[in-house]
Amino acid sequence: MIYEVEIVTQRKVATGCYRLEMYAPEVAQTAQPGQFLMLKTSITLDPLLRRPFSINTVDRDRGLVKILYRVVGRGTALLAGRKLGRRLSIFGPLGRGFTVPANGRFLVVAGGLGIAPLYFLIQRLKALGNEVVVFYGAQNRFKLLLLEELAAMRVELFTATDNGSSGHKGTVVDLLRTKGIPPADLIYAAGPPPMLKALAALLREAEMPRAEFSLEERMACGAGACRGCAVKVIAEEGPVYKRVCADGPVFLAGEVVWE
Amino acid sequence: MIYEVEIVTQRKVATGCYRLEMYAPEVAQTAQPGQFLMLKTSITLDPLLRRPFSINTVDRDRGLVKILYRVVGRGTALLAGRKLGRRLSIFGPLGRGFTVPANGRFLVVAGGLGIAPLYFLIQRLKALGNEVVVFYGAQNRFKLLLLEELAAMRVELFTATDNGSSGHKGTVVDLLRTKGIPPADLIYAAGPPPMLKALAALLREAEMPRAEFSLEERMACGAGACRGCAVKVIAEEGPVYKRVCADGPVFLAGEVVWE
Amino acid sequence: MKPDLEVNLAGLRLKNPVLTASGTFGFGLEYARLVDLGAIGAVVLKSVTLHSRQGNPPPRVTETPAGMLNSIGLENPGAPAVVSKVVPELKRLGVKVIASVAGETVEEYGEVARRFAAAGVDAIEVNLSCPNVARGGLTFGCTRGMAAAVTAAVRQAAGDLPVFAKLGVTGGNLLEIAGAVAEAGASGFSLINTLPGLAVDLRQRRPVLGNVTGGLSGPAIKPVALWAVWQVYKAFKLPVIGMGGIMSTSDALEFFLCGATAVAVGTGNFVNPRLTTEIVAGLEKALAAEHVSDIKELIGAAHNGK
Amino acid sequence: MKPDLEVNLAGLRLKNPVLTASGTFGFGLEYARLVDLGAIGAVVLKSVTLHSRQGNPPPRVTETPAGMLNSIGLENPGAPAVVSKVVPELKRLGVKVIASVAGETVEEYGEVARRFAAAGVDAIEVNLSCPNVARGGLTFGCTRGMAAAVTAAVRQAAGDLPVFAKLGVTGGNLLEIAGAVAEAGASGFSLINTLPGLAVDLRQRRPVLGNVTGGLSGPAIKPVALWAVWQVYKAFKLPVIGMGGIMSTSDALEFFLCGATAVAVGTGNFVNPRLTTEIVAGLEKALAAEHVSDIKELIGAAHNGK
Ligand SMILES: Cc1cc2nc3c(=O)[nH]c(=O)nc-3n(C[C@H](O)[C@H](O)[C@H](O)COP(=O)(O)OP(=O)(O)OC[C@H]3O[C@@H](n4cnc5c(N)ncnc54)[C@H](O)[C@@H]3O)c2cc1C
Ligand SMILES: Cc1cc2nc3c(=O)[nH]c(=O)nc-3n(C[C@H](O)[C@H](O)[C@H](O)COP(=O)(O)OP(=O)(O)OC[C@H]3O[C@@H](n4cnc5c(N)ncnc54)[C@H](O)[C@@H]3O)c2cc1C
Ligand SMILES: Cc1cc2nc3c(=O)[nH]c(=O)nc-3n(C[C@H](O)[C@H](O)[C@H](O)COP(=O)(O)O)c2cc1C
Ligand SMILES: Cc1cc2nc3c(=O)[nH]c(=O)nc-3n(C[C@H](O)[C@H](O)[C@H](O)COP(=O)(O)O)c2cc1C
Ligand code: FES
Ligand code: FES
Repeated sequence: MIYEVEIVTQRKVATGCYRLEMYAPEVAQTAQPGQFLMLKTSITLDPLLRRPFSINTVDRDRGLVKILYRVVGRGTALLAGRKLGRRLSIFGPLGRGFTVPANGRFLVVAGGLGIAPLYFLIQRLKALGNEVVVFYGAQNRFKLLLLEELAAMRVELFTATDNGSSGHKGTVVDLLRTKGIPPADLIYAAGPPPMLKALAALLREAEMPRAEFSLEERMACGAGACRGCAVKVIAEEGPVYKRVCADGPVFLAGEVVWE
Repeated sequence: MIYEVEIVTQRKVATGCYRLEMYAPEVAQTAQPGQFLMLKTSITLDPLLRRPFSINTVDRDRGLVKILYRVVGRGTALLAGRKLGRRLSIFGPLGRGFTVPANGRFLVVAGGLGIAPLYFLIQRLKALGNEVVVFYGAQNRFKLLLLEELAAMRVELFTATDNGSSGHKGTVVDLLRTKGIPPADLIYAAGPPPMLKALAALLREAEMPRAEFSLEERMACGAGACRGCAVKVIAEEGPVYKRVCADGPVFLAGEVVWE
Repeated sequence: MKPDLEVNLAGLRLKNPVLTASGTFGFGLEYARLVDLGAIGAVVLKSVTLHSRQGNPPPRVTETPAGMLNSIGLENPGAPAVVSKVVPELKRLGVKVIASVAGETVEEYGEVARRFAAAGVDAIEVNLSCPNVARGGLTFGCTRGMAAAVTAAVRQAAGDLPVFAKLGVTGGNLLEIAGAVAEAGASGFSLINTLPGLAVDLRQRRPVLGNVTGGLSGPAIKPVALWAVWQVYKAFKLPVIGMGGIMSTSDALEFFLCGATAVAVGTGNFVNPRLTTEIVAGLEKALAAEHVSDIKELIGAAHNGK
Repeated sequence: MKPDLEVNLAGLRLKNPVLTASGTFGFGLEYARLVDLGAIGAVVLKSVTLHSRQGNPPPRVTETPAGMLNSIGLENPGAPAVVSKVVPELKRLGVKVIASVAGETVEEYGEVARRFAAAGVDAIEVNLSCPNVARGGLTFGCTRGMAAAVTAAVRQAAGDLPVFAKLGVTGGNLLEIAGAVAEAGASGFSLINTLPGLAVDLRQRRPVLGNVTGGLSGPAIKPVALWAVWQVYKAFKLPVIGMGGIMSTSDALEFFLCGATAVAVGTGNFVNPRLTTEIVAGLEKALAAEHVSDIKELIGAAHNGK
């Protein structure tokens, strides 16, 4: 679960966004869509804690694992400056990922970097021969990542951008509301909290079936021990705090208490 | 006094020892032998404080400044890993350096990395056409640095190593004691505290003339403000603490209270 | 020859002096797949109250320079659940268990300690940093009187078990409080709990943590922890479990030299879940390299002549 | 339009709210060649006692994770020298001067304050972290009684000048001590002084500092400092000078949001001697960017609704 791995490639995929590939055969072997890694971004005591990143895709045969990330603070800035061949300490795969049914029709809703875990999911769903519709929103067209890769997988793709530079002008939830939610056996989503909250509201209105959302919360251990990554969900006994890292990061949209 | 400079070259000169050259024309212009720089070794908050390094030599015409250092902890380790072309924040030149008389006969006693500031001094003394005798001790012959450069300056050089792999077997102070202290108008020394202490004792015994020693002490500000770098010296009013960074780092051997 | 790492913590014999710090290793079982629990000197459980507690609203953790803040808020399933589900499982795995007891009243502390003692744990740690509801949120560790009352109640409930009073360094005078709990029957001290702290979300112009304030841990506080261990070791004859910012074998050695009989790894577990067992191995290596045959030679060794 | 950075610190009007922290900027003159002293809100002098003091044996400073320890030991040339040589020179340069007074007895504090007041400084800061010789080294800031006595003595000696009580967070209860000094006449608070700490030299198996223990400062303690400012701002109506680990404009803003009316840069000066003036410029830029016309709008703003 804890490995010192080598950075194989690191590519800038948009302003401030990078895709980093590492050689981590054990992780590549066992990782499931929706799971994540805790990465150490520094060799000094500052930044101190590991940072969580979704597994963006794996190449089992070649033992490769990719993450897709945006520079938002010191840890990600240090990561972006890491040289190829340098060693990186990773901990994972962690968490409970998405359900991947053998067959069905699926809707995937991605907002911004939410595409990171969903891309891996889409790959798996398509590999099983399923029909996948993807709604994907971002600030502008330059921030819509992995479009070529998605096209190559022949998913049905609808995009939305805040400034209308690609697809619908507005949020991805607006787009869904406008176009109507396509029929699906299961809905998946990942993205910034306001988007997930709005999507959950829309799905509730539409009385749509099960939806699996990947959530984010600040983490310390990533292993279910510290109880730092609390999210409020409705359980049988009422609202309780669950751990994003160990009980999630994937939760049912309907069980999350949006605050 | 505070500059963001570029690393021009960085060479490993022995196991764990590096010579780093930076483009810092203002420093190159004004620096005097015995002065030092405070360098920031990290871009994060750990390590936090600047580290002091003697100015090893300057090239006024090309605006270059060199330091010679040994990796002993985290700061120096990070420095050794710095890539060429990277920016480095330096503060200096700081402190009061050695006296550089226009003419005379001089004895220079270096122990280990003590050669760093003394090399610059020897250059200046030789440039003025003076006669300079150098006694230089280190653990073993691989740790005797800048030997070729010293030879090129045609100084009279006597070496000592702990294991006898070059020159006298023993410390440089033993060597001086054995060979006898050559006649000199002024003696200079830099090196580890035990060596300086032993040398001071020898000079006292020998009733030798003025000697200038470069001292080291842990520093915070390097600018005379924090009073962190205290060294006890005998003043008219009795023993007082002086600041290595601002009152030194060069002190008269006779005034230092060796504890 | 392998150096001897065995220590005696007020009667509790440990095969090595490396523990987990309360709240940073869950109930141990969370790490069972990843860490050889049997190789750790003892597992100190997360603090437990009598009834289950939900804890504080998120965000509950945030990073600070060389440290972190947490405001978990004593989330735990309550003593009955831990006593029936966790303790037997740990014992089955051959793990030495130190229960950390918490409460809102003196009586609650005593009751929780009684249940853990009955369940057969190996020692009790008293988390004195809980707010006293009767005193409007002032923590029990803040005054001599409250600290002594809680310690005495736990001491009585714990039977023959060693009782370690866990102290912070704010709120009151460390040596005064330590003296009071020693008199009240503490077998030793756990030093230090987190420091109070706050982080600001500049963009939103409000505190980062849902609970506004939290506890500061990690390397940032190591100098304060070493100071506390030094002071308490010098003033009292009782054993100390030292903690605060231990990230390496060297850090652990610093605590022993200052007077700790054992050390606990807290925040370090988050960065490296195997840090405890790596420190055990690291101590063996470091002692062998320095020809120290017994870790006990190092305990308090930095006090020589001071 | 340029944002308004002027603040009123208990009657002391400053053109900007960025000060130097006592002991980290010498007597200002050490930095005169390097820093535009006139651009700093006010220079807080190194703590001064009545008679000159030699300070502690070296080593006096050492680095810790994201922080540093110092045990300078109040080395200073004594009040008469500072009053005659330093204060007039700073006034000549147009610098606002806050004198930091220290002493071993209540009377000494009063006498030092009297001399500085007579010399025409702009305000007095009372360094309550000095050991009380009459109480065997317990610092004056440890108990309500001693803290109040010192503050009252300085208050009386200072005439009309604002008096800021500088507190630490260990040794006693922060809010209790703050309440006591407020009652004794403090015009405001300086928060926080260093935390107690110790570092170990593993190789030599002894404390690094010649004085064994020292004071912890720098980014490591920032969360604790923000907590202290938050608590004291909430509990009292008096202005607070906030400090502890300020290394950037963002750090300074965090202190304003928690309730500081002014901030002081300490350890940060060592890393970047021009940090104070850079923060002044940085505040202007940040406020303009966020359309905040007056820094006073931000003071305590993070408390909204908490
Ligand atoms: C399960 C999980 C999966 C994630 N997957 C990805 C991913 O695939 N790609 C990606 O770019 N990012 C992902 N994130 C977010 C990523 O972890 C943060 O962006 C990263 O930790 C920021 O580190 P930093 O040091 O650069 O920023 P910091 O300096 O620590 O903080 C900068 C800002 O980032 C935000 N932030 C910090 N930590 C977190 C956190 N744990 N969760 C959410 N926001 C945070 C805060 O608002 C803060 O203001 C994921 C987070 C979680 C919990
Ligand atoms: C005026 C002056 C000039 C110097 N010139 C040189 C030079 O030209 N070349 C060179 O290699 N070194 C020089 N030094 C020593 C150099 O500053 C230290 O080696 C460096 O600061 C260590 O940083 P670090 O982070 O690697 O080690 P740290 O991790 O900080 O400490 C490692 C060990 O180094 C020692 N150390 C730390 N700081 C100092 C210090 N300020 N002075 C002495 N010992 C220290 C301590 O014993 C410590 O155990 C000089 C020091 C001074 C005061
Ligand atoms: C997330 C977290 C939770 C903690 N929970 C508890 C607790 O429940 N009881 C307790 O006594 N201490 C608790 N602590 C304090 C630690 O046990 C330890 O005293 C402190 O973190 C200092 O050690 P460290 O710097 O190695 O983390 C907690 C610390 C952290 C970081
Ligand atoms: C080297 C040094 C010397 C100090 N001397 C004093 C002093 O004489 N009087 C005082 O009140 N505080 C003194 N302090 C404490 C600082 O004024 C400040 O309160 C503390 O360092 C926290 O701020 P910082 O983290 O920005 O350094 C000193 C701090 C340092 C680092
Ligand atoms: S991050 Fe520790 S429990 Fe989730
Ligand atoms: S290092 Fe601050 S006075 Fe010398």
